[in-house]
Amino acid sequence: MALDKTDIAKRIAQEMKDGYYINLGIGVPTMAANYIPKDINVVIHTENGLLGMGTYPTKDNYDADLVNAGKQTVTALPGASYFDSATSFAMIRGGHIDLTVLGAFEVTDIGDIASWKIPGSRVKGIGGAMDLVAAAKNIIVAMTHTNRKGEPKLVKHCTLPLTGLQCVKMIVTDLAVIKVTDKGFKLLERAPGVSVEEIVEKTAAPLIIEGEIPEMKI
Amino acid sequence: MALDKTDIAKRIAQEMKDGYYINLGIGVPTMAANYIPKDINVVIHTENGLLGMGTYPTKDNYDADLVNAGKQTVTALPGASYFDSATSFAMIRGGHIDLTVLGAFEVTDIGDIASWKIPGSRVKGIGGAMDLVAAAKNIIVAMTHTNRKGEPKLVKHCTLPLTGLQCVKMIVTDLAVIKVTDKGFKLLERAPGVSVEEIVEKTAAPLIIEGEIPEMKI
Amino acid sequence: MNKVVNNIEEAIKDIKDGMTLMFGGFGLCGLPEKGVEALLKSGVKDLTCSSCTAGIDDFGVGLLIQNHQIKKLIASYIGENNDAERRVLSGEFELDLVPQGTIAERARAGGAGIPAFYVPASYGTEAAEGKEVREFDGKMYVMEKAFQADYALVKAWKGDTHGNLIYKATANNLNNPMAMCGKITIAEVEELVQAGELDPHHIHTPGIFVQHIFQGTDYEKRIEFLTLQD
Amino acid sequence: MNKVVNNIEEAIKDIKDGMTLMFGGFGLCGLPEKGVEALLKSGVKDLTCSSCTAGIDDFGVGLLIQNHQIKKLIASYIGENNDAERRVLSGEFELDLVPQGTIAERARAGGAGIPAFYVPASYGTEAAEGKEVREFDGKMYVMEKAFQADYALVKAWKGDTHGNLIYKATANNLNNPMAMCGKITIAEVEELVQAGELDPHHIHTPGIFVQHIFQGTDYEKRIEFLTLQD
Repeated sequence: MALDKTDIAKRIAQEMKDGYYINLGIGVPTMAANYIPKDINVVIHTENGLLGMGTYPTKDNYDADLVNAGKQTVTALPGASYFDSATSFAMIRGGHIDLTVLGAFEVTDIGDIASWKIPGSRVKGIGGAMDLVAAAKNIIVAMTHTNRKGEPKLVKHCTLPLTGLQCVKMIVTDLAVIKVTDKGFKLLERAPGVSVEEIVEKTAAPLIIEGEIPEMKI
Repeated sequence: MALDKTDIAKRIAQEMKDGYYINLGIGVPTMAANYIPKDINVVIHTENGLLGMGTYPTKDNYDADLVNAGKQTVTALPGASYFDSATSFAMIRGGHIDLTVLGAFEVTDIGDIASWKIPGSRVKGIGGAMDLVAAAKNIIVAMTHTNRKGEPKLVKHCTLPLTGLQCVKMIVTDLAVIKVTDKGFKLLERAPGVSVEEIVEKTAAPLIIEGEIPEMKI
Repeated sequence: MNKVVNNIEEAIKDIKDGMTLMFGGFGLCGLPEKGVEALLKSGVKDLTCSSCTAGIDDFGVGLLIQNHQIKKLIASYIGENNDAERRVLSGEFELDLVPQGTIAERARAGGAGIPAFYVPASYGTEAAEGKEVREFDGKMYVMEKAFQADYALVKAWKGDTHGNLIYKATANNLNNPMAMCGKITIAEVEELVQAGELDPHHIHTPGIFVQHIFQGTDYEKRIEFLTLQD
Repeated sequence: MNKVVNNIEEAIKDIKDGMTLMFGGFGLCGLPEKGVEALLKSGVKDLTCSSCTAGIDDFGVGLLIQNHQIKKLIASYIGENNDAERRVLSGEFELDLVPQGTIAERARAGGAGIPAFYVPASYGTEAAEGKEVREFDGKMYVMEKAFQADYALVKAWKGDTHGNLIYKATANNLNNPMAMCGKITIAEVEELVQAGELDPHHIHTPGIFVQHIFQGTDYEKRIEFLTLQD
């Protein structure tokens, strides 16, 4: 059965390691903060100017001056620091973020990503995505395996405007965990009950499949 | 009579205007801080990371962590701020300093300055001088009119390694106040009792002399 | 060294049609509310502006678009403002989309006397079209130029009569970089104190970057997404 | 997220011959004293170092020169160190003199993922020899490249277990920019506290730039020129 958003977030959280500085994009990536393994310490970076992002506030302690990159009210944890956007993006471009998780429309088997614009559709903008994909050491994409029309989002070439080139290292979808290797997409795990055949069928680029493909443990 | 160092410092202080941010080089320029006109407010910038430098401390309140660009102990005035060197030189390069005063070995009549190196002599270094002369709006040089050998320091071409090009706006020496104009050096004032002829003789570049040259008022 | 003006109207009186204005704030967080309000009333037009976002339909920098005062906006994201989106699609104003970190760095560079610099962000994308690219150590970069701004409008939590500013939490964002790059920077603060009342170690924007400062009142500080724990 | 090491020896144990090291401090102000001491004892050599100055003859980064551990020093000024001056004239080590602001910006750029940038400083001087120059808006600039450092050694007033740092007065200077550019940054602090004890508004160097931190003892904090009021 395909994973729901919560399960994708849970699977992503498994990629977090002790001591990591992590930037989580809007949506499912942000949800992963709820499932950080209990035995590790990580620091969540939000690019508008905070290291050490905590949970959402309660109705008694929210503050209009304390928001995340999605403009949601948040809190700060002990050990947090605030800084301006120039310093915040210095952290990103300078390679100080260990893990970045973001959504995407399309990802290619060399790690190109399209995530910010659908021509003829809405004009939203770039935000911090181009900075993040250009410089983070480890970029994981969280997305559905196919779009609303059922078309594959893991492709050979992006048809949509690019966000960055050769940067995505791993993709976690509702159907599979796929690594971007020197030789292309490599299937690592499949969603519980989802067949390798279904994943192959819904992926528009060759998939390296070696041995038995285990089910994800959520 | 030629001015002494104190008088040069006093004359320089007359160039300070209300609201100015001022950077004073080591030596005579720093002494000018003692003669800031009483009716104006200025802020002294020291490029190692302080806006709002005050007097030297007393023996009871000095602090090894609070020094000026000459590594002398100083104090901070109300309204001061501390910052790192990247921000400090952003202020300089970004043109936020209204007045810079520094010493020099040679100045040309188009405003080139040599102030940091005498080949074959000692190796000291550059410090912040090249940053300051490259970007400050208003650069005044404080120096003796001639060097120890009696040779002119206001020249047509620098013989010593340059600190910056076409940047000096005014020179205050022990003998004269000279402006660097589009047409070259212009004599504005002479030291009390010093003749125009002496100044001309000790200046190795043409001097524009218009009308009566007043004595400096110290 | 008293930079205090009585109100925003006094601070903006020399802003003229066609000028370039920079705004601090990230969406509505840290927005110079009084500045936007006063510019709306002033009717000044043909502005080139830069702001991280266009705010939302009925609050923020986008109101100046709605009021036909902006001819070009340099921003990183306008996704929360449907009105601005319609107007850009209809060609009512020009939108120059730039990565968020690039906006911040271009603002800082403008204030720091650095005319241009290289960043990896946007290389190979349409956001880099028309920009120089160059390789350093085997990686490709895009050359970005510093902002030059006639005015910057920023908002801080506390400020003093010397123009020193302290921001609260994540309300610093683009305020400090934009303050650096304004030829004239107008700071509005929630609390204005005398020089000497702020600890010099705690200053986020040194006063040298600020020309006018005043204490604003009745800040709305609207929240884009009030998100609470379950 | 506990970055605390027991002592400087533990922090520097992986520093090897030939590495590039950056030092915070301006002369002796804000000098990472414990770091210099431990490097002297370690005997690591053929280092390329950057520091604002070389300290004085018998204190500061210059001691590593005296001890033949530095093959190249990138600095802006060595005027207070006669020993270093003699050694550079005799060719014992290579001195690369750079404007002070350029050192700071190259360090920041190294930490900020900006491989190169342009500054007006040093244009037309011998300090710009061999460097690219370029015109922007009618003015000439020099292209400067970012520092890349294996290690940065910095010293702060207060720090916490997450590596957040606060400097006292003018002891920040190059410490923050150098901290940004170290692949591994070692911070020594006068007072080390638990994460949460420092106000997040007051942090000068966010912990993300610091890998190892420890509390030093017996700081000498020597003053180059103790200058008192008459």
